[in-house]
Amino acid sequence: MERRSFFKILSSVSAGVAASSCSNKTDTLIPLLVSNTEIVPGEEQWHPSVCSECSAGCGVIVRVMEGERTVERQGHKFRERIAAIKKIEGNPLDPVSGGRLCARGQSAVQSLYHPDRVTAPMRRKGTRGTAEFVPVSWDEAIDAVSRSLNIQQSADPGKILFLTRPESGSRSATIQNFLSALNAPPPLTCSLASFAVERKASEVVFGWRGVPVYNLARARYVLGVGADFLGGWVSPVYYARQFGEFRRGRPGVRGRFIQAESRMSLTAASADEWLPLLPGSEPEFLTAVTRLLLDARLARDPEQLPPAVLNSIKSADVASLARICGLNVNRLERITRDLGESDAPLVISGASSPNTNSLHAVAAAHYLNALLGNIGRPGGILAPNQDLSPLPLVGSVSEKLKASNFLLLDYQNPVYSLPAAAGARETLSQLEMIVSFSPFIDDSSAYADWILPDHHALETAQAVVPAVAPGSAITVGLPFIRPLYDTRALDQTLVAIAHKMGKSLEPVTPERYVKSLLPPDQTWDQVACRGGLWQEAPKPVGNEVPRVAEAQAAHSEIAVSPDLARFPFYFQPYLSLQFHDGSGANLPWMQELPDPVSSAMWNIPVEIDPQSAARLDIRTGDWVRVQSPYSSFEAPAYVYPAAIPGVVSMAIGDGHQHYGRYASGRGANPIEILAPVLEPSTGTLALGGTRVQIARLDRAPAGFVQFSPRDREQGPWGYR
Amino acid sequence: MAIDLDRCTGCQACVAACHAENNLPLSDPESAAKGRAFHWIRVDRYYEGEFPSIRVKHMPVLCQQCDEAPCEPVCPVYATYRNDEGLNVQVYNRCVGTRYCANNCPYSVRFFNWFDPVWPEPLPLQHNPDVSIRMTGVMEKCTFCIQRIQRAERDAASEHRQVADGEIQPACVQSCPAEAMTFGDLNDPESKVSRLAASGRATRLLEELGTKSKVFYLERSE
Amino acid sequence: MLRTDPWSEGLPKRCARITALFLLHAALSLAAVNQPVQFPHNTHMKLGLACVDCHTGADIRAAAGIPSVTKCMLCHAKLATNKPEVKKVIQYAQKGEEIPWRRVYGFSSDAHVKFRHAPHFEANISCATCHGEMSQETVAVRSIDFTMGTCLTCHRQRKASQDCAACHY
Amino acid sequence: MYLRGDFENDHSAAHALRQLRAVGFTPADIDVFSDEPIEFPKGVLPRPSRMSLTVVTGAVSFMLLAVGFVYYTQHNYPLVTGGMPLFSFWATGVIFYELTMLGAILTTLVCFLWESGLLRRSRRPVPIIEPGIICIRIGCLPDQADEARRALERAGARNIARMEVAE
Amino acid sequence: MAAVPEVIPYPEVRRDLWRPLERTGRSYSIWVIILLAIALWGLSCWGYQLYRGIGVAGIRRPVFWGFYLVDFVFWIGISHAGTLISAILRLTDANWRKPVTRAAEAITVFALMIGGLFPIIHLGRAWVFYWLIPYPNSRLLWPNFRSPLLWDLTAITTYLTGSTIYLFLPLIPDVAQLAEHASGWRRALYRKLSLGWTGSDREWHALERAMKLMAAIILAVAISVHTVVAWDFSMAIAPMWHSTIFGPYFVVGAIFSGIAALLLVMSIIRKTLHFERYLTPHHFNNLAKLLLLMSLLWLYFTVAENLTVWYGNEPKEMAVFGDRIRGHFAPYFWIMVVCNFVVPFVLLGIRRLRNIRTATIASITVLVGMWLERYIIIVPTLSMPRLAAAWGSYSPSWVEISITGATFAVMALLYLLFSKLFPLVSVWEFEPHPAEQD
Repeated sequence: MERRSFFKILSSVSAGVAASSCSNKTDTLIPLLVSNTEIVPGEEQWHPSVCSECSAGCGVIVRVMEGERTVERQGHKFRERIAAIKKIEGNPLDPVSGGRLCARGQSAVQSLYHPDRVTAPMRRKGTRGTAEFVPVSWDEAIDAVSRSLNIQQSADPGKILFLTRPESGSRSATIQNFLSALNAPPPLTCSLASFAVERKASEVVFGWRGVPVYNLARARYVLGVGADFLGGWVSPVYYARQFGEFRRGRPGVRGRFIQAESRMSLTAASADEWLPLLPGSEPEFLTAVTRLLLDARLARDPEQLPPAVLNSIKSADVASLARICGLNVNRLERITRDLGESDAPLVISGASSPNTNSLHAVAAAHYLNALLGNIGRPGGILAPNQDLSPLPLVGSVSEKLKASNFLLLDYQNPVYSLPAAAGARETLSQLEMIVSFSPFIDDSSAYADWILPDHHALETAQAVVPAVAPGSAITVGLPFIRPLYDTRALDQTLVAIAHKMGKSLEPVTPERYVKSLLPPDQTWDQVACRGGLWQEAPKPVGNEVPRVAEAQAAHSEIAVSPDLARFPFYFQPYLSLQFHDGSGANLPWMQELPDPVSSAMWNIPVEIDPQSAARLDIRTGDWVRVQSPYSSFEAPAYVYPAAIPGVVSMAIGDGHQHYGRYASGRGANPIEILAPVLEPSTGTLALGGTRVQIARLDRAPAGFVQFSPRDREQGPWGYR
Repeated sequence: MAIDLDRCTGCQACVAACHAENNLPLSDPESAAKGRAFHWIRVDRYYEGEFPSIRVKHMPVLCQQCDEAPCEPVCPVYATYRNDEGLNVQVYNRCVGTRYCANNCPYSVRFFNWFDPVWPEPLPLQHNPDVSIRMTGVMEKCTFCIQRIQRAERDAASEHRQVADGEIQPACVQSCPAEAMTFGDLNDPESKVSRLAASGRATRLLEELGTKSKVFYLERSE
Repeated sequence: MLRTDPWSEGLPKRCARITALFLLHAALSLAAVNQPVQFPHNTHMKLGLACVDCHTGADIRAAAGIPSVTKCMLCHAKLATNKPEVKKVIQYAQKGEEIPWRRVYGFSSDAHVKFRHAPHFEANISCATCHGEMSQETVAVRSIDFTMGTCLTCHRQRKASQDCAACHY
Repeated sequence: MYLRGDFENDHSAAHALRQLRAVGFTPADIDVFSDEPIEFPKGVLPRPSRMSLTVVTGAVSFMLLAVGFVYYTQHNYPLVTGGMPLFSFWATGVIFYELTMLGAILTTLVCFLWESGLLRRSRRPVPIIEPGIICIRIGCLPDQADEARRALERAGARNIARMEVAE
Repeated sequence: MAAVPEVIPYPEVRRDLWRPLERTGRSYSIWVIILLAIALWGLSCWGYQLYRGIGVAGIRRPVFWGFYLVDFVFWIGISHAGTLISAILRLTDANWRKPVTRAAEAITVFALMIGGLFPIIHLGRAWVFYWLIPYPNSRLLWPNFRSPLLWDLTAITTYLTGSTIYLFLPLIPDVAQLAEHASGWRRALYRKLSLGWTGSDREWHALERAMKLMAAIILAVAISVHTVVAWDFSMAIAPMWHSTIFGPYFVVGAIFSGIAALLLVMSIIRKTLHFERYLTPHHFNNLAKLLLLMSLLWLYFTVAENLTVWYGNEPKEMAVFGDRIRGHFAPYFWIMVVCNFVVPFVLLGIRRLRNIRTATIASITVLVGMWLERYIIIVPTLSMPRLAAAWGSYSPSWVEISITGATFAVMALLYLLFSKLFPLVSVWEFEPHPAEQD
């Protein structure tokens, strides 16, 4: 069903719902004074907005009803009735979410009402990193920040570094305008969820900007390689919806799905067959499959490929490639045959944990798709939602950090998302000035001199371009509740700073952002009421397949710590659905959501295969030390029956020093011990590729909680 | 309700949706370690076979709303019973907390309030006013989002019409990205859920116990 | 988090709550005296006003609602402005504040009751059934004690649902 | 008036009782007091009892009451049970059984109190007896007293005395 | 077999048996104070639990029932000591019972009081326990008579009523005698309790008849009570609970633990109150033989229960079975077997070893074993429900342990107080009957 009814009760575009100002002592009940003009007790309103928990940009609708909060006014505690957000659901009109929403998106309401939000602008009190701040007034904060920014700008604007989220939309447009007004370099991102490799590959191979769209729903045989698209990859809600369609959405047709991945991810778990690839062997695997496809004469359009690529594939030796992947050639042959013979084959490839050769892998998958003739076709790869404004760049953040003087942090946490070896902590404590816009004091904001807290996404106006959408899409969210605290939207803050510095800066409002793209038959009000501007994908054009270009040959060397004897395990941190790049860790719902793999709650374990665990005398719940050549951490172990022997994985999320009461000091940060090695073409941190050693600690097996400790359906006493 | 295990990806969107809708108490590491975390719907995961031919089975389990529910007759005070619509109702204010029902639930989907739940300010702003905040000492469980059912029925009644198939969606069903869950009236043979339940793929969890549960699992067959 | 202050909950609180229930009747009639404005219901009803004119939610919504001070000012901007009680209302309106009325009716949270006015209104149950004959009273006092017996008796008589889940969920 | 005769063992007491019965005293006139229960041969001092029958009656009536009560309560608030029977005989069988037994127990207690005479506080005099002594008390009209006294003597009573009604 | 007991003159019997009532030693006061302290500690633990919520106990999902229910079943089991044994012996006219019955019946009443408390202690909202009682209320809501918990309630109520009466009736003559000899408040108390007992033959007749009837009734009730307690479990469809054998199994276990408790109490009484002449090796010998018999019966039922499960090989039951026999609960299980079977069998089965001391040792191990048996029955099943994903573990909290410990103290305390008020061996029944000695 569609939530048609929400049209009736949509917010008017401009008016937020005002909060009532009735007041009384806490100990007496307050009558429901708010009436027709305001929020009605027991009555719900639904307002469209956009989810900002990840860059997928799902359109959401938000349920608003009356709520009660305690405020202090003139020394007295009052209970105040305000319009409060009760629930977030997907916007049924939005082509990305289609009315659905992932666990993380639904928890956004907890970050809004998080008890540890920054409630007012703050100035650093203690030394950097201690997270001691004193609240100040906005005027004071903006004065001070703009003064020192002015000094920096006139000295060397190139040393201003703005770190922001890897998303494009009105907000990032404002940031870019701000930086260009300052003659500062464009913003960077250090998020682990930037998917720069996928973007780069599609740019190199197809000349597209953005992550290509896989039309899973209409494919019949899908080979996934390295992309955990049902888990923490690009747009989980969109692909989960597509997956449902793919499986059982078409009468009589059930899509068949093979996943080749170095970890049994959520995606691999949903596959009909999982090919356990050795980490970093995705290019080899794809080359082997391509070669077999060519050999079986199942390639539909070999001429598509650049000759150099074709030649290199033809010269590949399947047997040795298969050995590198750790797979059986017969199995590869069978899968290749099925893939080639299918009506609508599709290869979905990505780098859930990027390796140094990931670009090569994704490009190889694009070539394979080209051979299968599904570029731009239904059930194939579709052109991406073209980025309407440039995304923040990715690349060697740690070096740029070192080279800069003035750092502005917009929900970015370099201390957390860079390896310890990259020295972010040291750099941050030496920087001249750090300003954070984050509404939470996270590991990096703890180093900030000033915190100018941003509104929560649900309190602010923004237009977001979803990372993946069929056709062109902009999702719009407008505020409909009063900000809970004395916070300010980032664009207002930036404009205020710019004005103080004597620069003219106009914020890019969602209205401005959308208006230039409005088709003649739609108005801004319509867009605002619907929650976005969505247009059908341009029809795939017959034979006009995009140019397939040759990717630079990327090297296949993945082991960056070659001391195999000392560091026998391959370590691969991954983006989980709950914590994503680690930013979900402060939400109690996410912490208590059992991990899909280990069922762990409140503490992320290290996944280790049963064989190695037996060898090292490790049992589930034991604490282990994971040691890389650079650093080490301690975490509980989970003996994962589906882990590839010798491959140790861990979800990113825990290990924050500062991130609110639910995340601070909890668990370990797997990124910390990584080698500071980047994927060469994009500068993305290579999550995979670090080797580690593991040892059991003689600590009491406490602190590891599983919701369902048992992972086999049968008891251990099956038969006698 | 019908749950298509072939569509289910185990993403647990349903779990979060349930928490948001039904004011489930927050756990903390200590209480979670004591087995006192609340998940009215949970995604059971089982591994089958050994590496490399290992498979994962994800199975959302919520109150099965049995027609012949083992939890009902054992309650000494009628705090749980089956109403006319076939829902297993838990009446919080009648419950005295014997926890017998929870022992007798073969699906282990009943949860007990060991303490009064506490949320730090301002998290209570998120509470759904349509759903009670349960106090200490009472049992609770999935209600199939009875507040949504009642709302839809009231809306339909005031508009003098029948509730349409698919109009009522519990929070978990509403949130499921893969649309693995279908909710509807099993008494209506034309409803989508009835058709799914009648399809060959449908089984019920622990059917051998004869609980006549009303959640049908569509097998993940090829 | 869940680790609560042990002294803030528990039996004494509950005992207090039960005691409070017993004292509710008396306390609430006292509350009437404590209302910030001595609103005379009878005077207004004599003027021909109906309940739902001010309590606008009673017929269509869950909550009957208490009118905002702006609603009072619709009339009292001009009418009877010299009366002392009306002056109070005007003062509130001028300050832009709502009148902090004290609650007269309601259920304790332990009762887990989800009461909606609208279905009762649709069933042609007069307001006086539960709220007393307000045309005879001035300041609202709790004239009828709501126990489950009260609700059930009426539900039985009118053959309304006796399903627990009709009200408790 | 009442007479008492003390005996040292139950043989002589039984003898005395036979003598008394022979001269026309009925068991209702006679009471035997002792520190411990004494068994007399059959027919010496018959004490007919309807205790067993009463207890059975009490038990049955309690069961009926229980059935009625359960039936009444379950129909008194006809809870919505979605098709389950409101009143289930077998499932409540244990209740009936227990209440039947409770009935039996209570009737036994009542019967005991009744038959033992503890409920009917009489104003008859109670002899104070030494340990091991069996005392026979005869309620008789003044003109029968001599006959009774003789009967007691014949049986070898250690001590025969007249007892006064306590005020 | 036993030698003909000496015939003790009646005044001496009275003096001996009444002595504890008259003289209070120092150790008695010390014990009362210690036990009272433990009991008060338990009470304050319960208060704390009411105050904070039942969560202070260690119970958790899926083990929703823990120590409290174990204690409940255990104490109800102990309560069978008395009544059942004395009823059986009374019905079979076993004369050696006479010095034993009072002690046994007192155990019954106190153990029942304690056992009956546990379902209330374990309630999530103990302050509304009266909702289980059918009383007319404004809502006209009645309890659900189909629930085994309500069966429990009626059964325990009946049993408590019955066993109190059963204890009280034969106490009347003793009390009447005491009333003559006591003074002060004791006299008033005994007067009241004696109901005006005169010692007439009508009273004796009525008493004897009533006792015969009561013995029969109480026997039926006692068996039903523990059957119903067993049905609390076997009515549930949890693996290894849903068993037809549970009724008799629990009854046997109850009698077993009851005899053990009786033996223990008797040997303590014998030692501390110097009742050597009244509680003779003869009594201990007989009871020990009974204990041995029950041990064998218990073994039979245990084997029957487990063998069928093992042979049936139903996976959900095998999980519980395996964990009991070989897994996490195996230590408890095997300790239980040793305590309940091996020790009594060796100590009591070998005639040369059978004496008061060994009988006492065996009864202690049996009590431990039977407590473990209840634990083994309740906890493994709950921690391994049908869906493996919900499996969990259980460990008691200090609150549960405190309350459990306190109930033992309460039992001892009640017994101490009882021994101060009433003779622990029935005086009128103990009169020497040389003709009837066996």
